[in-house]
Amino acid sequence: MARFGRRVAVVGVGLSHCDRSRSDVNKVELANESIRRCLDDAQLSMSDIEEVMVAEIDSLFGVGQSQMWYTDDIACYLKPGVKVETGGSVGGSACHSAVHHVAAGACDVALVTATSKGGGTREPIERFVAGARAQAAMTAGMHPIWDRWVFVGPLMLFAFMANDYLMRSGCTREAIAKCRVKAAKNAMKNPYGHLKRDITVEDVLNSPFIIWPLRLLEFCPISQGSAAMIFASEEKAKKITNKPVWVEDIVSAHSKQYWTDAMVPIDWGSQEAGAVALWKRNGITNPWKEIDVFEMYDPSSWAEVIWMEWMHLCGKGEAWKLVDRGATEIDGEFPINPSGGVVSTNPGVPSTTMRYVEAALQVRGDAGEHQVPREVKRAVGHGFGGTNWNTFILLSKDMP
Amino acid sequence: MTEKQQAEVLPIIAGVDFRFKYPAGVYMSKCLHEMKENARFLGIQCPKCKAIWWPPQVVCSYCHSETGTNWVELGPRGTVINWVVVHIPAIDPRTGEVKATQPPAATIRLDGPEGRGANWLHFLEETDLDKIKKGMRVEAVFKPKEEREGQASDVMFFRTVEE
Amino acid sequence: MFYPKELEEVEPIWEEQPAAVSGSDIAYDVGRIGTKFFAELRDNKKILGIRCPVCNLVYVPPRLSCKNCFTELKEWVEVGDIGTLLTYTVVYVPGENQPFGPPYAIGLIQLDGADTGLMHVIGETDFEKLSVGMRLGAVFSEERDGSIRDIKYFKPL
Amino acid sequence: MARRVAIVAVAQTKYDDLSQTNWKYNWEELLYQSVKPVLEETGLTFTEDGTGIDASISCHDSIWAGSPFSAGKTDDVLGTHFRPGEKIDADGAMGVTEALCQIASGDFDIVIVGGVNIDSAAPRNKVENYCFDPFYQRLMGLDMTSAAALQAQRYMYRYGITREQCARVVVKSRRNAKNNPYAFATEDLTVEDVLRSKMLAYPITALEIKPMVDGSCTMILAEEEKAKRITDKPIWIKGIKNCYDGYYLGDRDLADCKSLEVAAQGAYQTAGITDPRKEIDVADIGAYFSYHELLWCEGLGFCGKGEGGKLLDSGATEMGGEIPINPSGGALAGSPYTVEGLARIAEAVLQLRGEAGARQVPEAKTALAHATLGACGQWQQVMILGKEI
Repeated sequence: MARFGRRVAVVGVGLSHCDRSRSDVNKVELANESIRRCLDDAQLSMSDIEEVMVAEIDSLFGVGQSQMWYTDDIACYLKPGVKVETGGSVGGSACHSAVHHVAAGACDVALVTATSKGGGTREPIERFVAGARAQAAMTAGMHPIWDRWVFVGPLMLFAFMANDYLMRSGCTREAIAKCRVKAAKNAMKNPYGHLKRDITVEDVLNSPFIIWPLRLLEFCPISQGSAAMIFASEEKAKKITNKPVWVEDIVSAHSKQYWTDAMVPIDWGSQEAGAVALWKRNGITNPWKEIDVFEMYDPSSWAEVIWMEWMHLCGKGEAWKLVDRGATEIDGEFPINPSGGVVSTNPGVPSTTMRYVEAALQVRGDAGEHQVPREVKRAVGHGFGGTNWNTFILLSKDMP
Repeated sequence: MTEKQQAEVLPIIAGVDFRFKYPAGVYMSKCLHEMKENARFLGIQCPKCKAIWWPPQVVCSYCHSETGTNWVELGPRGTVINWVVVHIPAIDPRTGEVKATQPPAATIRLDGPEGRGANWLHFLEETDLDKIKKGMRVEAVFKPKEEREGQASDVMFFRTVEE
Repeated sequence: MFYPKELEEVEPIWEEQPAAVSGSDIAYDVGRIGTKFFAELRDNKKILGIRCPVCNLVYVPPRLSCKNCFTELKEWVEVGDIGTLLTYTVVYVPGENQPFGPPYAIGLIQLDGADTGLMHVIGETDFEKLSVGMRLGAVFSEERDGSIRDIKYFKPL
Repeated sequence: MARRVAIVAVAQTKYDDLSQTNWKYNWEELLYQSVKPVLEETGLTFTEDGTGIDASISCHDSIWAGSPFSAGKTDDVLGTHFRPGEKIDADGAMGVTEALCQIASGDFDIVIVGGVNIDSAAPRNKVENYCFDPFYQRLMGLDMTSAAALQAQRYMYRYGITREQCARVVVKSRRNAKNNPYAFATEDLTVEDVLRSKMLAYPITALEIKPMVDGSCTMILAEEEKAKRITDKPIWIKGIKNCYDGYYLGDRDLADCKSLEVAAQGAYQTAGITDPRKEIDVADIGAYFSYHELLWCEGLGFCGKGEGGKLLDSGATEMGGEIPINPSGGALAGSPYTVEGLARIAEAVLQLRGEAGARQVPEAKTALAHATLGACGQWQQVMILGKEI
């Protein structure tokens, strides 16, 4: 039985070119770039779009109530819309909103747009300072009195989780480095990837510590880019495309406000709660066998490995061994992030939308060079953001 | 259009410099006063699921019960559970100041009743990475009373103690 | 009193902090279209608009997309530096990013040849004499750095 | 919509200026003051097995809270820990739309929506300036008040609306607010008081803008069967639509409110309303500035274009008139940002439940709740609520 009152499908996707700086366009023009690609992909015109869901984090990206400025460039003029903000997972939350609106019958065709283009500074960017600034900006999201003064952004969170995993699982640093190299190899095949570096395990292990025990190459870059997706009702989807990607389920699981308490023992309960709900609700008993490709929001290679365990893809303490033997490579038993993941391309706001887009492309068989060499029937996209908020989407080739 | 014009892309400086007043709220205010006046950690324990909330908060995140006034004393000693060392210049978002170095940060389980929680992210006095171990016992070192401002930074760091 | 008495009676603690680290020094990329507009303003004191061939509208400031039909706009047109006041206000209170100290007048000016109004300051005027429909002309700044303030203000003609 | 959805409980705090108590409560403590009453009223708890509240929506504009991911502050009191959540970064009324769709889609049966803001903690004109694009409008020093002044001026010019008519809206709002225990600004005013108060941006004076207040509002929405079980006074959502206008103020004729017309027509169509002035018994509308009420009345189709002033003069919008507008006093009597639209919906629910006390509109069966956001009302939402299914 379908989960929703009406079936919903992905009928179009679009990504912008991503780079450290996209100074050739302003914020709204960058959003426009992926929307045009998305409309072309679905062969629709702006008048076919009935609602627009905007994903943004205003406090990080320099304009308040940014949905207002976006309006003209995102095909939203004289149309309804929704604006969400859930940190890095916001690009996923906006998709969930679109799915809900289409499934509810509020509209038949909904567009999701997610863009990241922050303000820069006039000063020349020294090594690390750009990153430190980004971390500080995100630290501003922590509790102003309790956490801000000691916290160094998500970087610190991932360093804590790395140390915890090192102590608990007996994993080797090589395994994590391999995971990073896998991401780099995949990103080279992805036309929309940002960091396309031919790196080796040694390069990763020799890169400097940013926060011990986390190394520079084990963490994601800062990118600017945008992503867009169109969701449609069953009837419309069948008219629009002969390759609809069906939304089987969406799940979100959020978490409490203080990170410091969640950090140790590293408690990834919301990853677990979300994933378990997704597996259970859809009768998936062994995700490792039943899911063909998994697009995970991996701000760090450590996250990818550790969350595999928390998402019940494998047993506790086993993930690094699986990664070590290449099981998550593009042609492995369980491909994770054939796109290169967030660790290669991280525009922040659209990062989750990109996971969903990549999952949809894999199901459609349209991922080109980074298409996994197997039949993809079911794919999962995952998003992470804010104070450990998680979103999941289960996409499938067959109509639910 | 000149060649120069064709190649250039302009930036516009148009930031807004705003400062907000962030309230601690009644629960955290009480806890901060207690730290300032009596150098004591006053956490709150969920009457239902026994989780300990540090800093204290109005509702238990786990079971959604009101925490009420079920105060419990925590610390001043605790156990190191996890730690990291920041190698990049960290910007203090409160001031915009760049801190070139900072001591190792650790998560410390404050002594107190059994229950989930009571962890605190704070600095360690010990800077030698080889000497920091999981399970290490530490104690909070407060600023002198007259310098305490009713902030989390009234505790300067945690010092290693032998037991 | 909503909370227990001992809490309601606690002396409140609050802290003032910046909301973001970047503060007032953020540089925003204008993009190619905006750059062309500002560069013409800076170098040649010309105000450019962009035409939508489908809707036959000239937009000032220029932009990438027509909001009505989503056509990608490419047709640049020069509009006049004289226009008609659509509406105005006089700002009496201090605020952020104000081009002049208060009181100062701002208005929407529909430049000759444009179909939209441009937001700008009205200078060299007696506030009492401002009226909707009056004609205004641009006064350019002597030092121009490629921003909307390269037009110093519009003055009544 | 695929399923019928009702609002089964609402609660608000008394809107007040927290700076007077040195910002006693933080966001979650302020929000909990309206969460607790709705939980107690309905007896619902946060459960995973479909017997209680299934999901939460937090409405929290991060620029007004001064930090990204600001909705995290409300996670605990809205029961979002390890559970489904969504964060709306706009007016709370959009959160109600979202809850409605979540329920109508069949994903959830019961959803809680909460909104909170501490306006007094934020530097208002700086935050508002930050809402404009950094190239063309922000550098003119614009804030929402000066933008509104441009609209007011254009509106007065096009339709001959007078400053006195605008001022009378404030006088009416404050008078109605006297009967609203949640309202903040309830003092008696005369038209002269309003016109003579400090000029902010001509023609808008200090008393013609929404006062700075803090508070929260929470409501629970449920699907048909459960709604009937939870309460004997469910209030049904009959129609809802929102709409964006174009961004640049210079692109719009500010004397019109196109997006409101579209939103209103959409909501009326779903609710089966053909003559809004006759069929709607009471309306609570989002008026941040005095002239808003007059202009929005036109957009909502309560009168013809340019007749907002005449409608007010006729007394039709007074308590006891043909279509009482803002019996709560509206935003001019004090509603925080982001809670603004939620508070309008809450008032409509109270009116339909017959729980509005001294400001009760007798026999109200159909109510309209309106919300707006952005410079000069760029975003508009209209919601029709009904007592009967």
